[in-house]
Amino acid sequence: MPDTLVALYVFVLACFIGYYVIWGVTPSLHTPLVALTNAISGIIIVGALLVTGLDEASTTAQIMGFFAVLLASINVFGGFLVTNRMLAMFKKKK
Amino acid sequence: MPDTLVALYVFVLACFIGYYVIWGVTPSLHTPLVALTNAISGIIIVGALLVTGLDEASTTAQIMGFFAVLLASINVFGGFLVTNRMLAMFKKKK
Amino acid sequence: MQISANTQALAYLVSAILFIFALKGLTHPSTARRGNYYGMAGMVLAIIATLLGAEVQSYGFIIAGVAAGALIGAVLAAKVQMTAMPQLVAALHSFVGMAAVLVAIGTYVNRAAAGTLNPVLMTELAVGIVIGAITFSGSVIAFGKLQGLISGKPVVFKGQHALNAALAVVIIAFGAHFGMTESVFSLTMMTLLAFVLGFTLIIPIGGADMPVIISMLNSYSGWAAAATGFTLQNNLLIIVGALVGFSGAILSYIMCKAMNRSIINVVFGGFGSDSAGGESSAAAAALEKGVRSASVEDAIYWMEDASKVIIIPGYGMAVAQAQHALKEFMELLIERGVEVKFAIHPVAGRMPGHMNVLLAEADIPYDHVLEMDEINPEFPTADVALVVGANDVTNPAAKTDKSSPIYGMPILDVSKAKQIYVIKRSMNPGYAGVDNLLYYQDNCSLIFGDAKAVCEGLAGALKGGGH
Amino acid sequence: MQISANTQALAYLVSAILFIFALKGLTHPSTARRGNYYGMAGMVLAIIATLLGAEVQSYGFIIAGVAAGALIGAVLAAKVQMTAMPQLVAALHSFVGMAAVLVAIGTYVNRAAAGTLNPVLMTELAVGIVIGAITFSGSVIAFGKLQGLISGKPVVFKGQHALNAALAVVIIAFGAHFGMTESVFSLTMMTLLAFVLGFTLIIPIGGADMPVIISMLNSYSGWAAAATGFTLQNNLLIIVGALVGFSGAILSYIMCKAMNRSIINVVFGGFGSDSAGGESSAAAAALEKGVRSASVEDAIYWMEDASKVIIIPGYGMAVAQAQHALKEFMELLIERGVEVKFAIHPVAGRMPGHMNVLLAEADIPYDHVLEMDEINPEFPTADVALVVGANDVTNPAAKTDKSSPIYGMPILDVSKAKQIYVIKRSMNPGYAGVDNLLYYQDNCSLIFGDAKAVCEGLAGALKGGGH
Ligand SMILES: NC(=O)c1ccc[n+]([C@@H]2O[C@H](COP(=O)([O-])OP(=O)(O)OC[C@H]3O[C@@H](n4cnc5c(N)ncnc54)[C@H](OP(=O)(O)O)[C@@H]3O)[C@@H](O)[C@H]2O)c1
Ligand SMILES: NC(=O)c1ccc[n+]([C@@H]2O[C@H](COP(=O)([O-])OP(=O)(O)OC[C@H]3O[C@@H](n4cnc5c(N)ncnc54)[C@H](OP(=O)(O)O)[C@@H]3O)[C@@H](O)[C@H]2O)c1
Repeated sequence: MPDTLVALYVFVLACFIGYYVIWGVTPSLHTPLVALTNAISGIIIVGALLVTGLDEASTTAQIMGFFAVLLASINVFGGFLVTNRMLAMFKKKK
Repeated sequence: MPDTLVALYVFVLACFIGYYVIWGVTPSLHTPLVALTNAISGIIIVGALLVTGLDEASTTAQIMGFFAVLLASINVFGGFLVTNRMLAMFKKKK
Repeated sequence: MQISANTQALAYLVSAILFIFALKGLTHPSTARRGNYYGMAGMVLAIIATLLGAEVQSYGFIIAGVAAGALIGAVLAAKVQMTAMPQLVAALHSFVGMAAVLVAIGTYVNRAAAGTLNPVLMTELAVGIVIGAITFSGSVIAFGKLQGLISGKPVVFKGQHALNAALAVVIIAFGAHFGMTESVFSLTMMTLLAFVLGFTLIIPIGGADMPVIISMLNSYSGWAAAATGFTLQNNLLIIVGALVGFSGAILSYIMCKAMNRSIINVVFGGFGSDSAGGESSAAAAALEKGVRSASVEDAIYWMEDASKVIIIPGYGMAVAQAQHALKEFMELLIERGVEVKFAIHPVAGRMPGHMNVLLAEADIPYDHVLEMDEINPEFPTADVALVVGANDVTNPAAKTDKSSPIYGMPILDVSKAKQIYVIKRSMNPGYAGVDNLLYYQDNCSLIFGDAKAVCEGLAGALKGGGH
Repeated sequence: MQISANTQALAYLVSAILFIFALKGLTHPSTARRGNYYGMAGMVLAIIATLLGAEVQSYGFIIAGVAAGALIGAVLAAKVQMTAMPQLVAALHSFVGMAAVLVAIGTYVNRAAAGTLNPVLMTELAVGIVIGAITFSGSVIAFGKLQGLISGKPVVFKGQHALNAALAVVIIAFGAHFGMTESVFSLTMMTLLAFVLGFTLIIPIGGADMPVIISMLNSYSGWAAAATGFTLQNNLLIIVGALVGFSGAILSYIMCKAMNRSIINVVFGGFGSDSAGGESSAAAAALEKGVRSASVEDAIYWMEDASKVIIIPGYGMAVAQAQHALKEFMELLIERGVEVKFAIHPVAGRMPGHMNVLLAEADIPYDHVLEMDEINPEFPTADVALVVGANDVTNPAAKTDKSSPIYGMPILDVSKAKQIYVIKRSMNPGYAGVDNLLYYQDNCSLIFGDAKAVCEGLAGALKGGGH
């Protein structure tokens, strides 16, 4: 299969998983959910690394890549840490 | 990506979907579920068609293919029809 | 007309989506039939896309196979009794298993002729063949036990686990040899021994445990299809295989959980065999044990003016085919202003959802039929709980008696109803073979007799005008 | 060390699985933290696998970027107030959007230099840039409105829909031209106009509607990531993008459903702007309208000996930061043997799950906190329902008054409690701007004042010894 078709398969299947996994989240954790999705959407950092790390990349590309890495890292670190902070507050009755 | 890796991606993602979609089935329809999965596992017919339909297939392969097509078709027709028969019985209060 | 490989892959994707929607339809009875149609559409699309692809060039055998299969399948589907569903399911599983074996070997033959074999492919082929063969012979045995062709007793013999382990090792060895050398001899041996292994794995298991086994085999048939998908690089087969594989696995899990047993225990346990009961001295035996027995009239006396009656059907209702009589009785009660509900335990009967299908067959609306978690809080408010051929699923020992084999299994809280009537033929125990503590409660009485006969009696007495 | 493309693809698959488990962890508070750790593991794995791949050869900019980003992110996460979560989320969305734009343009620059552009790639790039740019500027506006940098009022002007439609058409035209000709001018114009479109789409929407918009932008940021995945042939990005995309979409859907509005209405409606309330003549206005007002002592009198009190927090509790005082009050009640539960409406507050986070922050155990469907059957058995700064979510007009704008929205059945006390500052309406019929019920009294002050008063009165 050509790569674009593969990507389409993966995309469609992932959509189903997204649908189910998100509906499964308990409403009381919807705010942490938003923060966690923020964190994992920082996965765009992978793209940023590929752009920046290319040996032959022009300076333009590298500077763009640098900013992309920066922004995505803020998401990654900010997102996971704030989620953790929030979740640590949820406690059961002792 | 090589085809086997693609297959692995598809398989893993499909497993998640299977997990969610099956847990979503209401317990009162577990018997129809069994019948329906019987029907759709008849999808093996696709493999049977590929074996049988090959122009250069030897007679051995074709005869094997013929039986595979036969068995898979029984699943497909038997499965869907019996599921339909069962589901038609489930009625709401009038 | 011929379609390109890309168009075909797209069609397969749409077909996979349709299958997912088919299963999703079973989320609720109101969408279930639509789901089934999605499934049919997915299948038609997949078959057409395959036939129009470049690989399929000769149609003679295909047309013959499909025509014959369609005929057999349609007849089976139309004729099968609802109570014989477990057998049908077992038979269909065996077909998938055999088809997977045939496809894998056929693929091997074709690829060998074309000279396009490779180690990865051969490994996948071997896996597909072994899973398919075990599914086939295992399902055949399950079918035989359920249909009564083979004794339902667990056939336990010494060293059987050692034998199975040895077989598995030898199969893997032949498979590896085949993978490395393309040896047709190894291929044949591997296949034959896999058939044998399916047989030796399933034959020791008692008939009553067959539902769990069938689900397990259902799961295997899915993995067999997925393995075939890997060999043919066909993503549709992989997706469907995974769906089916999970379906079987989850159903087995649910059953084991509801019986409070592990799957290992089921597969290696040699547990329970259906025991045939005799009514003869039932009442006498009951008296001896200090159990109350009651007549149809006694029961009617309590039910005709009750405000709420909960009916608990079980395996006995299925055996006696009492659901139609029960439905008539239910309608007579409702006419008299009694609120009637059905309480379904997840493993009542011998198949998941068994009771629901039988009640649906008798035209009992599904909104009268409640699952365990929904109905349990209602028992304390029920005037009468009428148990129709159910036993284990009502046994309070599961909650109170730590030494009971069913301790820990979730049960229906029947014991909390104000008055309890149990219809069964004898003092024989149910599937789990343990005494039911419910019967020794002060407010519980047994009505001895065949479930169908008693239910007809109940309906007749109500129609007769009551008291 | 360098890993092959296949190893990398395998690592990405594992990483995707970890992300799925991360989200699955949020099924229950007890597994949620573990889920977050799975997410972190997935991210670390993905980053390592990328760095070890053949494509990444130069590390200077990367190290600088990650270090700076890590610092900024960590500080933000540690400093942000729980009440400022919506702003933080909006800011983070904008970063994803911008990163997606930068990655897409950077990819274009690299590929153009290497001469490996093709029409499919260019189309994907264009889609990624447009979605990313809209996400960026839209999120910036949302941030501004929430942070109070821009007026929260809906900025509605004539012809705005026509303007947006025109912009969209022009963007598509430039995108198509870019796809066909590689024109850098078209690329630039397309990108700039997409930034403008994000701005004109979001600026008309009122501050109070921002939560829905934020979720929508969350969804966009996911699709932007997925689009980037298509351009880079990176399946991990595609999978994560789809997960995030669905998360945002489903949350928007849930909010709209719970408000009984359509997403179209939210995006094009110019609905509700937060109105600032004044306490001044509250009691007088209440009297005029025939509404009872009560003192803290009155309320304590009913609550101190109650057997069950249900507390309904709303937006007012969040604004007043009353959750800590409320927790103290709850503990005092529990000490006196009162059963206390919290009832959470899905859209209480201004963010899904808003109330839960605030109550958790105040150390209120989550098993005291019930969702609408669980708690609604309990209101008739509650002696007192204490409404703390909630309004719309308790309004019985949603059930009874067909002409009300909130008709059809599911509500908390507060009106069925025996005695009802509502804490708010004035007779001003809530978010939806409609009068609350609850306040006119005989058994309902309003306690005017800031939620925090009143809750502290309640706790103080109880500690003071009661009556
Ligand atoms: N549903 C599943 O998926 C599944 C799968 C595997 C195992 N199981 C097991 O099956 C059991 C199901 O529980 P259950 O309560 O439904 O059944 P049960 O415990 O097996 O009891 C069935 C009862 O029906 C009575 N009975 C049999 N034939 C009858 C007839 N013709 N008329 C009237 N009564 C009749 C039997 O007593 P007499 O002989 O005295 O009449 C027996 O007490 C559980 O132990 C469960 O673990 C279920
Ligand atoms: N949660 C979400 O995701 C979300 C998203 C979008 C929209 N919404 C909407 O937001 C609304 C939420 O309902 P709600 O009942 O929580 O809030 P609400 O209907 O907006 O009412 C809030 C109440 O709190 C009072 N209040 C404000 N500040 C206060 C303070 N400092 N002390 C005491 N009381 C104070 C206000 O009255 P005074 O001014 O008189 O004090 C008002 O009556 C719904 O209409 C929902 O559709 C929610």
